[in-house]
Amino acid sequence: MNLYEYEAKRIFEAGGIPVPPAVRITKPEELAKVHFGYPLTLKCQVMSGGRGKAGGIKFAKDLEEGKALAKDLLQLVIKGSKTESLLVEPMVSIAKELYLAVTLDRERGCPIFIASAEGGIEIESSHNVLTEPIPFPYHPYVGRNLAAKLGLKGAVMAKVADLANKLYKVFESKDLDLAEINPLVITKGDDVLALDGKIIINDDSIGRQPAFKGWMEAHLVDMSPRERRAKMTDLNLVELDGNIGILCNGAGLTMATMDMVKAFGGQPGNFLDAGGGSDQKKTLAALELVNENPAVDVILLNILGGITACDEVAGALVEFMKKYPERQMVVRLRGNNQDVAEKMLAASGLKLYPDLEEAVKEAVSRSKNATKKPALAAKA
Amino acid sequence: MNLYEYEAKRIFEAGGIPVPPAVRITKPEELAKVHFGYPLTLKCQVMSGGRGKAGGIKFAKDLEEGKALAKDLLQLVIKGSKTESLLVEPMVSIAKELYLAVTLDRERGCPIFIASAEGGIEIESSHNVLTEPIPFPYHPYVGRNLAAKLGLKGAVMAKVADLANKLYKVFESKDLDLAEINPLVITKGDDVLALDGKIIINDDSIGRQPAFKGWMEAHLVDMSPRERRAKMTDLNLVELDGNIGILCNGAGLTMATMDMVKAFGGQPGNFLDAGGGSDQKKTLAALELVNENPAVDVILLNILGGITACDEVAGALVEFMKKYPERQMVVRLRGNNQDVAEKMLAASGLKLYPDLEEAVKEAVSRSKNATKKPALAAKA
Amino acid sequence: MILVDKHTKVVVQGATGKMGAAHTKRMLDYGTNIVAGVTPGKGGEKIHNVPVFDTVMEAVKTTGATCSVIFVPPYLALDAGYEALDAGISLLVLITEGIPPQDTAKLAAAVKAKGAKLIGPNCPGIITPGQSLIGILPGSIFKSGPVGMVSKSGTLTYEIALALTESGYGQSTCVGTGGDPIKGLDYQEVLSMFEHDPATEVIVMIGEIGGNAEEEAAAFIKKNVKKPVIGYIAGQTAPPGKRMGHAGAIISGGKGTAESKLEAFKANGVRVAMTPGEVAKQVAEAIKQPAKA
Amino acid sequence: MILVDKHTKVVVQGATGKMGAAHTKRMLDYGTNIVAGVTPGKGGEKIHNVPVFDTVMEAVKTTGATCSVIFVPPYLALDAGYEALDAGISLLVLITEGIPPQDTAKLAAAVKAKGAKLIGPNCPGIITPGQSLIGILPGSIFKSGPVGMVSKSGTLTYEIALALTESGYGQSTCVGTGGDPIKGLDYQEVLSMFEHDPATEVIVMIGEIGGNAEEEAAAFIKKNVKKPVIGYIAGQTAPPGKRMGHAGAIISGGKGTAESKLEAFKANGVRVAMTPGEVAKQVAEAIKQPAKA
Repeated sequence: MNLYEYEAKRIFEAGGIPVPPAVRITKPEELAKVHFGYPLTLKCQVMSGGRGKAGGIKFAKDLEEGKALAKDLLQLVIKGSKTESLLVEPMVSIAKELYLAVTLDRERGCPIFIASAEGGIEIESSHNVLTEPIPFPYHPYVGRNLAAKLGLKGAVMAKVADLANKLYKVFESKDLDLAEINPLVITKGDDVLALDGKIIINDDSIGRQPAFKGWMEAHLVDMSPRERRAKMTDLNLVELDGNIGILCNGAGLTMATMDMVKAFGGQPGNFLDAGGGSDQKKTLAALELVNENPAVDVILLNILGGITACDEVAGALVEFMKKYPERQMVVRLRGNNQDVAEKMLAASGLKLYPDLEEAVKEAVSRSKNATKKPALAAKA
Repeated sequence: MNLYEYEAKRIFEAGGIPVPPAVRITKPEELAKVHFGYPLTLKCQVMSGGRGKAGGIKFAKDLEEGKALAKDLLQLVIKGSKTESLLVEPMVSIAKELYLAVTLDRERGCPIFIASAEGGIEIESSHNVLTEPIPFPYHPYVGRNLAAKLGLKGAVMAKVADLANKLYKVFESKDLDLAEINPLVITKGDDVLALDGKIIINDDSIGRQPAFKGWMEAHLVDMSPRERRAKMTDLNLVELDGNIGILCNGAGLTMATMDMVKAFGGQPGNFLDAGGGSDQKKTLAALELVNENPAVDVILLNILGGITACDEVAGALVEFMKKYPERQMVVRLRGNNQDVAEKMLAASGLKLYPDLEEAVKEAVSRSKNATKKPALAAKA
Repeated sequence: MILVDKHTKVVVQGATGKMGAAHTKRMLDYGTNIVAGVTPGKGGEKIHNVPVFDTVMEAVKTTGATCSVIFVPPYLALDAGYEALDAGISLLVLITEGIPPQDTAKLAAAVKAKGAKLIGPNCPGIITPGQSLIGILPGSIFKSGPVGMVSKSGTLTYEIALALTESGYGQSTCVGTGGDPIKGLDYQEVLSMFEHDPATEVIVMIGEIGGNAEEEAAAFIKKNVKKPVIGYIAGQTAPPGKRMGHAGAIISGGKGTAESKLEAFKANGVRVAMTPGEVAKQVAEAIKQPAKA
Repeated sequence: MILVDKHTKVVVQGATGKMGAAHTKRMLDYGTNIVAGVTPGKGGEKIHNVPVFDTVMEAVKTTGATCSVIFVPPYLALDAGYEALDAGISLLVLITEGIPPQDTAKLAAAVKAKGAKLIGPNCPGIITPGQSLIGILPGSIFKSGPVGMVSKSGTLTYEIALALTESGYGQSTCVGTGGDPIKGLDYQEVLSMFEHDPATEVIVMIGEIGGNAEEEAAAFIKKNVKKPVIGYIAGQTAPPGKRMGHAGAIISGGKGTAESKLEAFKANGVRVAMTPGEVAKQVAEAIKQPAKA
């Protein structure tokens, strides 16, 4: 779950990391409640990156200019993301900008600091990037080593070390995937300050992070309404632009099925991984989700039951087909309890394709013959 | 620092460990504010052990009996310790008593659980005592292993495991030397409950335990007023019953000097270790402390300066002798800056004994000749 | 075969839970040497006739188990893993999905420090066909033979194993390493074991988008693996920036694409299969002998 | 000699503090090979002409130091210890007094896991006379010779070393293990090193009341030490239940008495000295050769 800058900074602040004073506004008039002097920085609160280049950050020398800028900024859409609000901060006199982040490193299999003496830039394109593995249990000297490696000296070195230690504490205690400060600013008065912040909360950890419970739905801004609904019911849906609705159990198999559809000339309308062990109810919900997509002409259901029981899937299918008898379905159903499932489906007249390639070919072929959309009216 | 039972239980409770409801009273009338029914348990709050055997725990069937018992108990002195207050709790229906403690083990060099399926007894005299080393970082399974080794089963096993985990967290987070529950009670309803508790806070850690700051003085109840004063000024004083006041730097040397005084037929009036690195001011305070003891006839000062500088000690001596010119002093002063110290003391006419044995013999001999106390009147 | 055989003594952590109980039954039916279950507070009970202990320590002491398969809920998995490890278990098979990755990182580090092995989390487990099934794989799909399989994905592994089995090619051992970005055993370790396993003639390596484990494995293969390796990558048509089911399956910042992985395969002598069905054909070619029906 | 000699490269953690600076000077004057100081935020400065670094990592990288003597405040000592250890320091000499013992337990465990050595805390340090003084011992009292000394106490060690030196018996190495109940190196480890040290002919072991380390050491000596050992115990007349200066020096529950330790000495062939002065006499007898003036 991605957080907005203003949320990330609130969390940083609670963790003892210095951030500039700030006021969040959703209307230009609210600029009046700003309690620090001009010039001000106005920053669009959006999830997407590249905000600065897209004109999402402006400076105002007085209230009048501020209001005019705020009005424009609040309507700005950056890379498809609507501006949620503006974060208003005083302008900071910058002596130096750094980059500092904590994240999990896939290759090393542990958390790492990513740091650079060049901040305010895209870290991917930066040179002189340090990546330092973080030991467990954590010790404060790790922050000092990092600050020293960044070439910092004296009081600033100690302050950045302390800030790095606090950043890791936030990362660990809040179960983050990413805690990023970019830029981390050293002011002309030798203070350190998190001028911009990004936090990604690990989705699997929200259940043990009471502070973030209920935040998810409002933060899925880069998803379609259906994708969001799927996510909230623990289904993995990615909407695509074809007309074959793909529903499988297991991420790898779903991807492979999608790849094969494409390889055999079809166009996937979605990726839907119902996950392992889905029961009748969840499978039905998944079918409904695919069915709802008006672009979908054919549903390709591919289940290879390990942890998923075929009879549970068959139960969902029976229910679904009763409700939507005209829906084009290509079904492949193998694995645990396959025999029971086959018996359950025998009466429906639904043809089962034991071979994946045949099933995919059939779905592609039907998708091409679908000259018009089938009626979606439910029977019940 | 030893805590009273009621304090220990408050800390346990804050750590999620179940304790009985309780009210603390210092006057019999306060029994009226007890909010749970009779029969009640009344327990003397004293530092010393063996409270039960000494009659410090009584049961009252009604308010009237309770008041009469409270009056007596509040005046009870147990092994020299005055009763500070009474802790009043409802009587608990006990199915089983256990012993559970966390402490640091000198031999293993790590924290250990001490546990026994026989509680409510002196653990030193108990058989079937488990001692389990505690790994760092800590993991909850450690508590489960312990509960299983105690032979517990089912829900009780899980509850004791959970309690053990919480007890360790309290031990670690509060920097304790000992966290003891004796007895840990399993009620007839299969609840677990800390019926009596003991906590020793590590003295060296109080500086980082804001909750305990300022507690020390009120808790030094097993010390003489002078010992308490020494402790509060970071000096290690133990009062003894002889007439030679011993003052050294370093615990081992002070003990050795004390042993030698005794071996050569003298009687130590105190053990005072001024610690390593004491400056003039601290040394003077230490001298004053020894001087105050009316039983002391001779002061034996033995300094072997490593971290302690002899000139600092000499400075204190000059000041002290100006104030108390008639005080009998035997001084041995060797080590760092010895030459400077000797020059400083040359004018005073004080004889220095370079050899420890000679110094001790001289002090013993003078202590025997001291037929009456020297005048203690200060000059200044 | 590698890692497990019919002698491997297995304890099931979380054996009395819904999932744990169901799969304990399946594993027993397959013939796996399940010697104990562990559920705190249920010591002394039995599950499918297997004795249940309160702690792994007791289970190991009593049964001599060396492998644990873990079915506990995600937030209890780290503690369960530490428990197994400190009780002397040398192979941990962690099935649980949804474990916070920082927990996995801690467990993986502890496993490494102890010289033990961790498969998973979020994985189907491991099977040496005909001998031992440890996890949630559907046993009927597999049969004994010369193909060693290693895969990030569960159901995709079944798909490919099924194709192999139906083409007459059985498997020496199949290891599902799991779909999380942070995990225990990685490709290299498993590939190395297969390379040294006399029962394995051909290796099938199944990858997916996200990360660069496949690229690293390909470089490793060039250097260290003489046996033929067939590689397959799922997510060839996945859009960037979207998480494709697995926590680790995401193309971000232009990295972790199927193209990159397939190119690494080709550059390092790994034979590429573009569909699950093609894997069986490639295996047949690699073995260069008629498939046994 | 054991543990340190003139080649031992030493870094001083907390070198710019009051105590650190004073003892850096004294150690340098003694001839100790101090190669670096460490104080976070003071990197680039010099103290008594020794370069100061911000981190031990940098100090080790630049100077090749293998030993660190630590003067930081008590609540920072655990972190300083971990820092030294993870920077590759193999001998930590922890002078600081008043460290919470749970911190010491954690550090000692980490030191052990890394195969390094910890002397202290709350200790005077270590000296190999004429070669290297690491800590706060007064160098002038010691001289080179055949007596290995190991002690819990600082000033008492000086007292006895002085008596030895004045009687003509110099020391191979003196190790002050510290007066805390939880500590790094214990008697056994040091005794074992002296037993194998060609420069050591006689061993002096100085104990005090509290704990049972002396009893364990005595049993160890009987089994493992062939060289003569002279034992001394401080606190023979200490009252029970009172902490005698050192955190560890307390007789509690009837345990840790001087009697118990002295009996253990006698029962295990350790020669007992009842006063510091007697130690020198016992050493003379043990060496059975005229003392060199």
